[in-house]
Amino acid sequence: MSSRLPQEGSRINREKTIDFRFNGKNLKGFDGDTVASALLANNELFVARSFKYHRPRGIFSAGEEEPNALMGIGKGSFFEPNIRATEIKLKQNMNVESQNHWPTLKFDFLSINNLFSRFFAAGFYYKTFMWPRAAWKYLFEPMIRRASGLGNVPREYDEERYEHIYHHTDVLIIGGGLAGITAAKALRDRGLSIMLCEKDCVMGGRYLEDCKSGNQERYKKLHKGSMEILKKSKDISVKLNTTVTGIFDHGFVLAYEENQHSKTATKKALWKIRAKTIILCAGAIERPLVFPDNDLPGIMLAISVRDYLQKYGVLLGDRLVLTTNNDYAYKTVIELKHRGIDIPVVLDARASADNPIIKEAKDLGIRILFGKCIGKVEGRRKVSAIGICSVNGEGTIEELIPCNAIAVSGGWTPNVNLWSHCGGKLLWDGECGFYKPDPENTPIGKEGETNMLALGACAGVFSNYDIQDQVPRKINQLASRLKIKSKRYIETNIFSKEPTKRTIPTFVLPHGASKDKQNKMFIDFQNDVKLSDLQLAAQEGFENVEHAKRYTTLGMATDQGKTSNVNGIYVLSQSLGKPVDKIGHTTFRPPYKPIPLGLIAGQYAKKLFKPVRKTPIDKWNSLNNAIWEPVADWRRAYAYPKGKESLEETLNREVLSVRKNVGLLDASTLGKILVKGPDAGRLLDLIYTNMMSTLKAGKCRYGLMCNEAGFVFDDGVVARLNDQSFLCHTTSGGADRVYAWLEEWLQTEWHHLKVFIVNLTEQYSQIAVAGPKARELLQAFKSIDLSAEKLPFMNFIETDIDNIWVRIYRISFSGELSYELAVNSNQSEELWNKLVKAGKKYKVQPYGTEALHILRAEKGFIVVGDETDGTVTPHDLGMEWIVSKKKNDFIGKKAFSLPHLNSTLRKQLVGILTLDKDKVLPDGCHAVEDGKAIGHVTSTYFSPTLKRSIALGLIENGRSRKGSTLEFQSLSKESIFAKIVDPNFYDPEGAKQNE
Amino acid sequence: MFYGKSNLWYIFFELAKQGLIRENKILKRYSFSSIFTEAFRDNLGWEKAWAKHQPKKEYQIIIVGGGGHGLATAYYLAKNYNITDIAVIEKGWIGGGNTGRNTTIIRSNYLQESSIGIYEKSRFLYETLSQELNYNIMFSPRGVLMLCQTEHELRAMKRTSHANKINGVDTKMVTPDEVKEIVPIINIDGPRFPVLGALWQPRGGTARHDAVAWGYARKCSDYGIDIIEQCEVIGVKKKREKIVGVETTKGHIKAKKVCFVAAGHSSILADLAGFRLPIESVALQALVSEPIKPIIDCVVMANTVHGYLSQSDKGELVIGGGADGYNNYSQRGSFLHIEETVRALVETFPVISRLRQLRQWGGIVDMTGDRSPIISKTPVDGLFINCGWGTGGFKAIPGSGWATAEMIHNENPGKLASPFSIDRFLEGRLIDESAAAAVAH
Amino acid sequence: MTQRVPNKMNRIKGDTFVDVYEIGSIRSLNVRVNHEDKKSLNIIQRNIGIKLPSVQKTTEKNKLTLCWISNDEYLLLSEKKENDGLLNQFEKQMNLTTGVAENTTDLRYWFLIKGNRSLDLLRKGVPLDFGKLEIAEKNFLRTRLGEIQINILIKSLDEILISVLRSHKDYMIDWFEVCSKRGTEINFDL
Amino acid sequence: MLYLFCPTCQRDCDETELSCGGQAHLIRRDHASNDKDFYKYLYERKNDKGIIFERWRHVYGCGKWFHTARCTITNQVFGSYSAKEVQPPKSILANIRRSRVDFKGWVK
Repeated sequence: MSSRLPQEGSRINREKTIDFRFNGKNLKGFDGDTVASALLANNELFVARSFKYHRPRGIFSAGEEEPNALMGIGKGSFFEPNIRATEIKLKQNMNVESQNHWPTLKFDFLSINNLFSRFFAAGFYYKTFMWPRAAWKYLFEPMIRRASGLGNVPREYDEERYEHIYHHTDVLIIGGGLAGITAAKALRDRGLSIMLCEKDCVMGGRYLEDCKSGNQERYKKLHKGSMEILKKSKDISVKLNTTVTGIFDHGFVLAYEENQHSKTATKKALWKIRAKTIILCAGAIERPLVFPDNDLPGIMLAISVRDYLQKYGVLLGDRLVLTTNNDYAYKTVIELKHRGIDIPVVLDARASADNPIIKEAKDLGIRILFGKCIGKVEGRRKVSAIGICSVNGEGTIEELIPCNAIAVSGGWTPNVNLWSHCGGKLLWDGECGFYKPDPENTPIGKEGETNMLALGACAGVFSNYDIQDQVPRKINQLASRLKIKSKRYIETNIFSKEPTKRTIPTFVLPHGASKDKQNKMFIDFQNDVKLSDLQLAAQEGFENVEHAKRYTTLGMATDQGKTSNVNGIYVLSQSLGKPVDKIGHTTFRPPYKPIPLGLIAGQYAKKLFKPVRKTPIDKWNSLNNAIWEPVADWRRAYAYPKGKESLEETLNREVLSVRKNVGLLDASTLGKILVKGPDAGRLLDLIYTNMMSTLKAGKCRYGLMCNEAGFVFDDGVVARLNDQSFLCHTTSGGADRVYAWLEEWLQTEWHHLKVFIVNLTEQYSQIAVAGPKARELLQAFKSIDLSAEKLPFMNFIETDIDNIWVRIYRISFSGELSYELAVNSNQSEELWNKLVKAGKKYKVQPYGTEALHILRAEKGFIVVGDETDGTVTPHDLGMEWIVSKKKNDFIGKKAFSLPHLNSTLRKQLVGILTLDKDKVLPDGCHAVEDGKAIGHVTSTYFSPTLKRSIALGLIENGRSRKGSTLEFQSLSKESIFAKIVDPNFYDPEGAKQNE
Repeated sequence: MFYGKSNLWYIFFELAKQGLIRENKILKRYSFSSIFTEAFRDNLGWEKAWAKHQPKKEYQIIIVGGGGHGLATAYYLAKNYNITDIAVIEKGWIGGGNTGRNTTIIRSNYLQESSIGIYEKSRFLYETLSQELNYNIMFSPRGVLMLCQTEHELRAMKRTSHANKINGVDTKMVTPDEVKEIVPIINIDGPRFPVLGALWQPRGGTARHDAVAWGYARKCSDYGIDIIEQCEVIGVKKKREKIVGVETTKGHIKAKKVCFVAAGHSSILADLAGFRLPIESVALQALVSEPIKPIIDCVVMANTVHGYLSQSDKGELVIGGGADGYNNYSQRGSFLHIEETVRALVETFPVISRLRQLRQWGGIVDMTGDRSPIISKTPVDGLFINCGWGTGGFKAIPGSGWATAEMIHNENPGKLASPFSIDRFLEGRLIDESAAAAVAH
Repeated sequence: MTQRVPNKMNRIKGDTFVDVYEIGSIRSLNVRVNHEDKKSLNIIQRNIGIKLPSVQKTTEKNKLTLCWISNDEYLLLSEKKENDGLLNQFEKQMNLTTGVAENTTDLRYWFLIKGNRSLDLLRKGVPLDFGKLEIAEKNFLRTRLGEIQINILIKSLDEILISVLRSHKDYMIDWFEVCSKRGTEINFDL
Repeated sequence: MLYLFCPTCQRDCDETELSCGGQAHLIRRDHASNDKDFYKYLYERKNDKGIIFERWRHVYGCGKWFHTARCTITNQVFGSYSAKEVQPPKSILANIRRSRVDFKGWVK
């Protein structure tokens, strides 16, 4: 019967009661309570079901090491599964649900697993469910998936607000206990920026609650003094409710700030910290002992019993038994005895022990039995009685003691997770029975220097006196190593020297437990890993600790083995008959404590997910009903549907408007790279496959760019502005890539070339005006002479339209008479509107990227990315004319000579006309010749101009197959037959574009 | 009530313990009946899954690398060509490298014909592997969905679906609504990257990665193949460019044929043997969420935003993403890729935003120039190599083992392995799987 | 840098802990020159009359600011219409030498962040160590904010000018609205 | 997350500002070279487990390339040096030998 004391509880504010619901029941707690302490106050001991056998589970600890009390908290879009009840503060009208049971917590159908638990030993699922084969997919797996998985599933989108914050600090202190505070005080006023992260909502850690009732005042005074110092000093900044969850290379540290009561709107923030030196004061976690039936609700770690008593004024039970193998746990029973709680017996596993704290317990009249432990625990869903047996025996019960709570303490495990995340090694301390940081193999920083120092309990130093004595010394050594010259820090040690606490490393009691008892001795409470499971793993040859972990799923639950790893390693060493330090330990991995996936996404979700680049004409496009298409990071207008038009109707209208009248295309996303300098021509000759240095000023030339392996990766028109500078246009997706490509060659290979390049992609916007009436439209503005003589094809002039500076290129991607107008981006919307207004007379219409694709496909022009997929050479595309024979070197030239790039088997670009005019070949369909694929279609459209379907494709030695008919396999049954032709379907001589 | 002395259940339990149920001698067959028998004998009857050996002086074949590919190679050498004088030597613990670190996805919807050959052979072998190895590897053909989120990617996937149809891989294109039906929790409306369709392979899926390694090891040990752990190769013995044996931390072992199957560590072994490989070892990271009830029943891959996701049988979401950009053997990657992948998946599956990351880890993957593997002879006579699987090795374990065994036995690569020789780079005959999706017009 | 009157620009709405103003385009030239070629370096200094800035710093004279982008690239910003004549003249001069001065006014979009928590706002997306900046001279930093490139000109601790590519303008405004919301200040507990 | 020094900007840059360019000091083989050398230049890599020399570009910053010497086991960095260097300078090699006694020097 857990209950609330009338007074007591340093963390709770008794004036403010908080209502919350647990599994439909309306309960009350106080402000400052955690969900766990509030549940205990309302006598809710049995709160969960274990993962595999669905055994009843109770609250076992008071911190992040909690394996059992996982709850579903919140409602609707704020619902979160698998929350540790011991960590989350109570909030008004909070809805708490237990999980992993059906129909209810008390009557869980799947607890029958517990009855047949002998058939479900470790790894049983590897040995069965194999027959019949299909049964795994339709019967066994669905059944297993329903039974497994803990939390329920959030259904709605997440309203929570997450934030990422960068922070740089010289020193990061992890943990605000005695060691952390002393380290901070020792390091201040040395010109170092110091950050201290404490996972709790108050500083101080354990040492305030640990002191004897006598010297409470002195501890409080020391603590108040320290807090003043920290608040006053400018170079220390402290962050509460912030758990450091991961240590990465070069001092990169992740910390998770979760503060339900934070005044700011951000409740959850991920701190990305870069620290030169890290001081680990992460403390230690108490370890349970392994005895029969040790998983019943009502069994709790000794320190947590005391935590709930002193911090929340909550009693686990009024008849409590302690089983321990160390002195530290006696403080719990002494505190309880002071409050008049009945302690029937204390079972100490050691043969004998006599130091002040045990004497104090005896004086209070507590019966202490040495060399004894718990042989059996009675009670179905709650502890009702224990059976005492001797430590070395087989477990026969000597005496039955009725009680309703058991405090258990098997010693302390230093918190070495963060030490091990990034290279730190561990040493097995056989004398105390735990792993502690190895001073020789420390985590290293960028220059290989030791960048982490472990102090206090996480380094195996538990007594306050030793901490107060060692920390200043270690900090001074660190300061001298970091060559920080300043006064040595000394502080008077107010703690009394305690006798060295001998913890005899015992993990499993009774030692000679019979097989039946071993089947009920649990090591990992959440995954139901029993002592017998580990013995089975060792027996079946899974001797490596990593094998044993994976075979038995020990320490793979949401608490990642914080209370079970060391016990598991000891049992494995006993089963294999090897000393414990020969077994080693499994790898510690971030995060130290689970963090929400939404937090990892941070503020870069929803609206801010993946930036969208918008062209200067974006607003006009969205006003005119454009459908968007993501192209690299840009969004481009795919088509401009009108009214109820289907997509085909829109595309046909746009294509015909360009073929008959005139169309406008927003081509601003085209890459524009200025290449200037005396050696500009030489650089372009090395980059493009054709000669660029011979280009005359005022003229343009189409160029193809290959990589060193000889494959086409970009193309575009190069215009020569004057004798010193060229303007190279690239594909939208290729703009930044080509700019980086040129920078790489100039900086790392040809740094002797005198060339300067500037990425002007967004300085200019580019508008294509294409169609038979294009010239009339442009000349409507001003009497600029755009006749064929004045401005021949592939030339450009600079002029102005309604005094907007513009550079007009005669480039045609659509095959029509076409001009591309480059204009400064700030004036491009103004120019576009002028063109639209002036073009009304000529029935001008905007056309999108899909219409452009159809137009250029009709001309047989390639698009890098459709016709080429990174394995296509210029020869494959039938563009031998663009590969210069004269140049002795350019990128890709060597590759063209490789055997495979000249083999006859290569696929070549051809035009494909289906025999049935209206049948459009499906995207990417393959040509098949006696069962083998000999090529595929790269672009396939219905051409409104030619009133038939057209396609381009890459077919094995396609050019020599001109005129023949091939079979194309479509996804449906029947194949489509088509003739191989020359890829240029419309105006092959190019009369229109040269007009 | 069940533990009392006098009731019926206890009598039945005692009778069973007296060995009323027959015990069989040969390698204990794993089956429900054997579990039932052992349940009444406190499971003391199970033998070692694979025997522990110290290395003999000489073997006919040495496989260096005790991961999935190495063990599969040894298994198929024994099964297809009944050669059993083999040693599989592993520097750490078997299945401890990439086999124990991947996101367990199995699919064969590749573009190039040679890739389809080996990955479809693997998927086909996976279908019956549990029965063949008598070890439940939990092959779950739950379906793999490859999302198309740009027009360009949609065209590339359609091309792949056609290539699959011709080469006998059962895949089909599905519309956005069908995608929503298959994965109800998906957000297909973007707005940043609306889902335009997907390539659906119904017989792709997942398997339990550890079980694949242990299953193969158990059968190999049954055939009499020596599996030697904690035995690292520190030298290669050659006589006039012919391999004669390897120097290990457990002494010198002679062999007529040696095959390196060491993934990320292949370059180090090649260096010992005096030649270099066209691969770079980088860290590839993955993470799991806390276990929850079933929310997604198939594997979803989103290449445009670099993230893929499936749910393990225990209920954890298994999430993987892109590899690091720099050489790294530290089995730790940078948080940058975890962030990029999780951000993409939270955008694609908004409900997972409140689930918590339980654990992240990294493996060392060996990336080749064209992202396709290397199963090939080497400049050293009698020395073969199987590496270069990069981020896609798990799905190829059975097929790769089959092809490598064929190559070692015939001393020449067979139909499956021949496209993947090292000289393909020399001739420019790249098998490029990454190209189709890479270039945006 | 002239004291442009903030209220003329429209301020990004919302209850924010800093004031963010949209400035738009600023007349600017991208100058690239071979850093070993003394002749071109002198042309820059003579023509615009400003000493070249040191690494990641800016130098300033009568409404012209020269910002250091890399050892061979500078950004020349001009706030005043009157300087246009000088800029055009400088552009012609540079075209004759081995170097380039290209008008990039339309390339970028500028914002002004005012308020004593300006650096805190940037710390939500920029991985730089702002603690190490000597605030005496004006700093010009080119780095990453989230996934986009950003130029940061720190005029003083509570006045920071930042610019992004013009195509990222809307994204930047969204970012400001999300990250500068009042109540999301970065604070320490002690 | 690496934190590499950019020699041009003279500050440490977070890995997210950089992009890696692979093995350093490859010699470009043009059309006059034989197929084997071209293959070595384009595909064959040392891929050492230990000290490597690699190329980085400060993409989001000054845009300049630079080289670093780094250990691929512990990610310890021994220094950055300019992109123009054809082989690791003496100072970097000395710095490596100071903490790695068994370092065998740079191999082409």
